[in-house]
Amino acid sequence: MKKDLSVEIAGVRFKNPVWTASGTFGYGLEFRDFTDLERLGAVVVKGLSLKPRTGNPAPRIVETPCGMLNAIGLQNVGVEAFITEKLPELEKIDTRIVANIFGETVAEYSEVAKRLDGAPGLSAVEVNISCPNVKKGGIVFGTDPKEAFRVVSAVRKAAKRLPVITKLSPNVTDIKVMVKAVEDAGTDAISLINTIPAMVVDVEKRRPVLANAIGGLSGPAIRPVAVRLLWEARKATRLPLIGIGGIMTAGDALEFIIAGAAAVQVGTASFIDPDSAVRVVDGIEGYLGRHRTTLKELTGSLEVN
Amino acid sequence: MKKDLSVEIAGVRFKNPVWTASGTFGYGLEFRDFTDLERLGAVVVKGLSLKPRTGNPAPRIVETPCGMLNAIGLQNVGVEAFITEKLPELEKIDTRIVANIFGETVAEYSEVAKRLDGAPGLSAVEVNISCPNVKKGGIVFGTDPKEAFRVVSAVRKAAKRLPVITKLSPNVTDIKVMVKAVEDAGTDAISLINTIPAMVVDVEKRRPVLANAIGGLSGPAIRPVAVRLLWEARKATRLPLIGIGGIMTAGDALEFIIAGAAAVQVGTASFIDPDSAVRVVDGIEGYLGRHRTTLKELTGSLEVN
Amino acid sequence: METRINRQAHLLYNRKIRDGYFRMGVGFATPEVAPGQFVMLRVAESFDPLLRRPLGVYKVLGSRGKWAFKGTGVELLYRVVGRGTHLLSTKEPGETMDVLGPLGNGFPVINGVESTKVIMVGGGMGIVPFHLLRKVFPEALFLFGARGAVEAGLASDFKGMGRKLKITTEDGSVGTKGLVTALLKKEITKGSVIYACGPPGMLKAVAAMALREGSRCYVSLERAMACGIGVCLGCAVKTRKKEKTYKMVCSEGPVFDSTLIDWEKL
Amino acid sequence: METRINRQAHLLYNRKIRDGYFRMGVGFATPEVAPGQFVMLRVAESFDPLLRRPLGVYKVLGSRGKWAFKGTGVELLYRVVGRGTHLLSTKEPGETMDVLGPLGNGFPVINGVESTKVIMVGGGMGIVPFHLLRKVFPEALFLFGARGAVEAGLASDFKGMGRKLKITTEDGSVGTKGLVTALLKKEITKGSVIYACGPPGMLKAVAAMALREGSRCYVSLERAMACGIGVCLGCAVKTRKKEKTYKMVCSEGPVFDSTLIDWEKL
Ligand SMILES: Cc1cc2nc3c(=O)[nH]c(=O)nc-3n(C[C@H](O)[C@H](O)[C@H](O)COP(=O)(O)OP(=O)(O)OC[C@H]3O[C@@H](n4cnc5c(N)ncnc54)[C@H](O)[C@@H]3O)c2cc1C
Ligand SMILES: Cc1cc2nc3c(=O)[nH]c(=O)nc-3n(C[C@H](O)[C@H](O)[C@H](O)COP(=O)(O)OP(=O)(O)OC[C@H]3O[C@@H](n4cnc5c(N)ncnc54)[C@H](O)[C@@H]3O)c2cc1C
Ligand SMILES: Cc1cc2nc3c(=O)[nH]c(=O)nc-3n(C[C@H](O)[C@H](O)[C@H](O)COP(=O)(O)O)c2cc1C
Ligand SMILES: Cc1cc2nc3c(=O)[nH]c(=O)nc-3n(C[C@H](O)[C@H](O)[C@H](O)COP(=O)(O)O)c2cc1C
Ligand code: FES
Ligand code: FES
Repeated sequence: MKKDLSVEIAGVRFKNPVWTASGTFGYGLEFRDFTDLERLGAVVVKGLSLKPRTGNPAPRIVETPCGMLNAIGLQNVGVEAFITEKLPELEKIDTRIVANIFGETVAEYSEVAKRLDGAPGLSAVEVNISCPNVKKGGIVFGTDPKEAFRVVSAVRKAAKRLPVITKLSPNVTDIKVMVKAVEDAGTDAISLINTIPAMVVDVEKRRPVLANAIGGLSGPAIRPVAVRLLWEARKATRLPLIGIGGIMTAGDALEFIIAGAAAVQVGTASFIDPDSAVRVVDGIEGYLGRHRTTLKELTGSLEVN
Repeated sequence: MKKDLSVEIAGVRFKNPVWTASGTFGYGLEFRDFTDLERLGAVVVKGLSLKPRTGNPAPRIVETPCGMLNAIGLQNVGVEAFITEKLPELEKIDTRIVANIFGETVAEYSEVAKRLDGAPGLSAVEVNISCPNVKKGGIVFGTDPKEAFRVVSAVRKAAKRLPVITKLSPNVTDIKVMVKAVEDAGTDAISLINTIPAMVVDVEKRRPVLANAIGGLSGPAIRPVAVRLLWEARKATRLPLIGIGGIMTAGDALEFIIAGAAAVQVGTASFIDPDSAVRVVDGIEGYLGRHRTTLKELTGSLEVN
Repeated sequence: METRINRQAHLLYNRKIRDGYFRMGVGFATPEVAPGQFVMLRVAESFDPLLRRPLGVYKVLGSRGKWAFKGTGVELLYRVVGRGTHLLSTKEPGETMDVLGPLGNGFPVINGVESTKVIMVGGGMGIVPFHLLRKVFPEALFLFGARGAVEAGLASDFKGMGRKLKITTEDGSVGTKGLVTALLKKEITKGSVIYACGPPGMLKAVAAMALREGSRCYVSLERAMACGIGVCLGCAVKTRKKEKTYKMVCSEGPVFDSTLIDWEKL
Repeated sequence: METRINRQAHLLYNRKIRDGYFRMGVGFATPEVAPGQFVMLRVAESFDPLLRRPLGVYKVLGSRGKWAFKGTGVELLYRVVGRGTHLLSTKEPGETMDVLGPLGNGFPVINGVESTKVIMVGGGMGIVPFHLLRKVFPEALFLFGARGAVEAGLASDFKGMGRKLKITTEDGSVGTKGLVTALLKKEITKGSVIYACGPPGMLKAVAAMALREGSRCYVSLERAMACGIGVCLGCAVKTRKKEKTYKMVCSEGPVFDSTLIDWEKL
C-alpha cells in the first residue's frame, strides 16, 4: 500500500514533507532533466528581492570538509521577472511553489511580499531574515529579535493571502528568543537553519578564498547543529517547523522529523545529486513501511531521558 | 637553518605556537608512546574542577560527517589529584603545561584557580567558560557577557601569578561582545573556539544517540566556523588569540595564524593520529622555509579586499 | 621495540571468507600482543568517516612468545556492519593503512589457573580474541554461539580443538540448537574461570550465571571509540563501584572482571 | 535518449599516461556531446570531498554524429592536482561512478566558418576539448603550448594532423621555445576564428591578440563548481556588460565569446 506522506502546514496541504531549499534548486525548472519535480513536497525558489541583483564577485564558493561555503550575494532575477517569466512555467508543474524573499529594509521585504501575494501558483512565502538591515548599520534582521519581529510583522501584513514561513539564522545565542519573536510577529511556520557564517583562508595567497571573505557553511558538516536547533525550537513553540541543514539521505531527514519537523528541505545535496530530494521521499516511504508507522506518529516522537 | 617558531603570549615564551586542546590530550602523559611531547608548544590538560567528576552516562560520543560529538560531562580527576599526581610527572617533561579549568559557580572557578596558582611547572590557566552557572538557573557563563566578565574577573584575581587565557564558546550571536567582556575582566589572552552544541538522532530507536542528548561538535567540520570567529575576534581586540577548531594539518593551523592567531590548539586530530600536533609543527616549519618568512611576519598577515 | 605503535602498515591480504566476513593481514613489526587486545585502524584517507575503527587481534603473523605474541603483522577478522568496515573491505593488498596498537588490556592470566578449568565463551564476532587465548590455555573448553551456519563457520579455525569445541546455533543448523548460555550451564562449576566475548545480552547472561555459580568471569566489552588510548573519555562503561563510576573500555578494558560492571546500565 | 543524464557509470579503464596524467574511460549510454562540453563526476562515496569534479569530454567512445557525438561512453583526460583528482586516479576498472552530463555549451559552430580559417589554441590540460573539435574542423590549425616535454606529450593523439599541429614549450624541449601566443601571432589574420582553452593568463593574452587583429575568439573558462547546472550561482565570471554583470561558467559557458569577459576581473 502506498503510504500517505502528505502534511498540512499553515492550512496548505503538501504532497509530502520533502521540499528543496532556497538557493540550491534555482527556480526549479533547471532540474527537469534530472528529477521528477512532481514528486516533491514543494520547490522553494532562489531568494527574490524587489530589484534584480547581480551578486558578489568571484570566487563565490569553496569546498570545506563535508561542506561548502557560498557567498553568492543573493543574485536573483528580481520579483517581477520571477512572476512574469518563471511562475507561469512553474504553474504547469504539479508541485507546490514557495517563494523565498529578502530585502535590505523592512519596506523592501514587505513590498516583495505584496507583489507575490495573489500571484497564481504560489503556495507560501519564506522570509529569509539572515540579511543585513542597511538602515540599521547592517545589523542582521535574523540575529536581533526586535528587527526580526519588525520585518516578519510587515511581511505578515503585506502577504494577505499567503502563508508566511520565517527562515531563521543559526547564528544566535538562543534560538528560542528568535522563535518567540517571529511567532509574536504572526509567522505561520518557521524553517531553520540557514547557513552558518564561516571562512576559509588560502594560505598560499594569504587571502580569504572567497572574494567576500565570509560565506555561509552548508552541507552534512552542519547537520548535527541544525538538528539541535530544530529540537530547541520545537520545545519553544507549537508552530510547524521545517528542518534544514545537511540533509543528504532519508535517514538524515528522519532525524529532523523525529525531533519535531513537520517538513524538511534538501539543500546542498541537490548539487551532489540533483535527484536527492526524490530519493529522500522514497526513503521516508520505505522507512514508514518497514516500521509500520505513519508520518504523523513519527513526527516529534523523539524520546529523551 | 632551523626556524625560530617560538612565540610569547602573556609574558610567557612558548617553543612554538602548536598546543594541544583540552580534553583531547588527557593529561599529556598518555601520549608518551606515540609522540614527542617536548616538541609541543604546550600541553593543555583535560578540564579540571574543584572536586573530581565522574562524567555523563554512556554513550558519550558519536561520529558525524567530518566531526564528532562529545558529551563527556567534564569527567576529571579534580584539581588536587592533578597537582599531586599528574603535575610532578609533567614537570619532568620539557614542555609548557596549561591547566584548563571550569566550575559550576564563580566561587568554584576562582577556588580552582587559586589552588593552581603557584603550582610548580604550570605556565597558564585556560578558563573554559562554556559551562552552565548552576546558581543562575544554568545560564552558560560563556554566552552571557556579564557572567563571563564576573567569572574571568574572579579567576584573574585568584590566579595572582599565572597568566589567564579565556576560552570562548562559539555559541553566541556576536563574538566581539564576548571578547570585549573578557578583555575588560583582565584576561591575558583568548582562545577560541570550544565545541558547537549539536545533536544526532538514532532514527531506529527514535532517541538521541548521546545519553545527554546534546553534545559538542568538533573536528574538521567546524574549522571554517572557527576561522571566521578567530578573524572576527582579531578585529575586536589586540590581545593574543589562540585558534582552535578542526585543525588536522599544518595548512589548517596556518589559516588561523594568517587570520591573526598567535598560537593554535590541535584537538580532535589527536584521536585520529596521536602525533598530529607534532606533524603540524613540522609543517609550519616547512612552510616558513618554503616561503622564506617568519612566524611573526605571517601572523595576522591576511589581506582582505 | 616499543610496546605500542602508531604506524603506516601494509595490507597483506583481505579475503572474503563468507558473505560480509573478511580476514585481513596487516604487516608491521608487531609488538607483544596479549589475547584480547585490539588495534585502531584508519579506514580511509578522508575525514568522512573521521574516526579510526577498533578491531581485535585475531592472529599474530610470525613468531610467538609465551603469554604474549609478537611478529611481523596481525590478522584481523571482521564483519561488515557499516561504512567504516565496508571501506575496509574494499582495500587491496599493497595499500597502506594507519595502525595504532596493540591497545587495551587483554584477558588476565591469573596465577595458578589451570587450563582445564578455563571456559572460553564466544558469541558471533566475539570469537576473535579466542584464537590467541587458546594458545595460553591449551586445555580450555571453547563454547561458541552463532546465529546460523554462516556465523558458525567462523569456528573452522578451531576445529583442531576436537571435543573441547562446542558449537550452538540459534537456528540449530550447526551443533546444538539454542544459546551459548545453555552450553555454559552444563559446563560451569564453582572452580571455572570464564572468559567471554560477544554481544552485550550474551555477556550479561554469562556474567549472571558466573555470579550464581561463584565462578570468576572476565568479559570483553565494546563501545564506540574515538582515541583508543584513554584520553577522550568517550568509551565509558558504568561500574558498580560508587567512588569511580565509569571505566574506559579502551584503556581499562576491553576486558573487565564481570562483577565490576553495572549490567543494568550496559 | 535524454540530452543530459545523471547516472551511475562503469569505469572502463583508468590508465596513467605519464606521471600525474590519466586517461579514464567511463561507460554509459552517452547523449550527444558537443566539443567543449563537460561532465561532473562524483569522485568518492564520501562527503569529504563533498562536491563533484568537472572534467571535459576528451573522446566519445563509439559512434559519431556530425557536429555532436554520441556513443557508449566517454574518455576523460585529467591531471592530478588535488585530492579529488587523486581519488579519481585510484579507481579501478569495474568500479561505478556517478556521472552528470554532458553539461555546458560547447564551442559554437558558426555558420559559414570555413575550417581553414579556424585556429585552435590549447595550453596544458586545455588540450582536452580539441580532440572532438578537430573532427568538426578537419582543416583547422592546432597550436599547443606546454610547459615541457611531459605536457607536450599530451599532443601525441594529434600527431595525425601533421603540419597543422604546432607545438611550443616553455623550456624548448619540444617544438619551438616560448609561449603559444607567439605561435598564434604568426598565424592569426583578420578572418581567423579562434577557439582557445588553457590557463587564464594564456586566454587573456589570446583574447587581447584577437581583439587587436579583429578576429572572433571563443575561450573556455574554468571555475570551481558545485552544481554544474546553473543553479548554485557559484561559478560566476564577470562580464563587461553593465546590466547583467555575471555569467555562469557551467550553464552559460564554459565557452564564451572573448569580448564578453571582463579580463581585468578574471
Ligand atoms: C575493542 C573492540 C574490538 C573489536 N573487535 C572487532 C573485531 O575483531 N571484529 C569485528 O568485526 N568487529 C570488532 N569490533 C566492532 C567494530 O569496531 C565495529 O563493528 C566497527 O567499528 C563498526 O564500524 P562501521 O563504520 O562499519 O559501522 P558504523 O557505521 O560505525 O556503525 C554501523 C552499525 O554498527 C554498530 N556498531 C558501531 N560500532 C560498534 C561496536 N563497537 N560494536 C558493535 N556494533 C557497533 C552501530 O551502532 C551501527 O548500528 C570491535 C569493537 C571494539 C570496541
Ligand atoms: C568546465 C571544466 C572542465 C575541466 N576539464 C578538465 C579536464 O578535462 N581535465 C583536467 O585535468 N581538469 C579539468 N578541469 C579542472 C578540474 O576540474 C580540476 O583540476 C579539479 O576539479 C581539481 O579537483 P581536485 O580535488 O583534484 O583539486 P582541489 O583539491 O580542489 O584543488 C587543488 C588545486 O587545484 C586548483 N583547482 C581546483 N579547481 C580547479 C579548476 N577548476 N581549474 C584549475 N585549477 C583548479 C585549486 O585551486 C588547488 O590549487 C576542468 C574544470 C572545469 C571547470
Ligand atoms: C549556494 C547556496 C545559495 C543559497 N541561497 C539562499 C537564498 O537565496 N535564500 C535562503 O534563504 N537560503 C539560501 N541558502 C541556504 C539554504 O537554503 C539552506 O538553508 C542551507 O544551505 C542549509 O541547508 P543544506 O545544508 O541542506 O544546504 C543557500 C545555500 C546555498 C548552498
Ligand atoms: C572529547 C572532547 C573533550 C573535550 N573536553 C574539553 C574540556 O574539558 N575543556 C575544554 O575547554 N574543552 C574541551 N573540549 C574542546 C576542545 O578543547 C576544542 O575546543 C574543540 O574540540 C574544538 O577543537 P577540535 O575541532 O580541534 O577538536 C573537548 C573536546 C573533545 C572532542
Ligand atoms: S576511546 Fe577515548 S577514552 Fe576510550
Ligand atoms: S556550478 Fe552551480 S551555477 Fe555553475
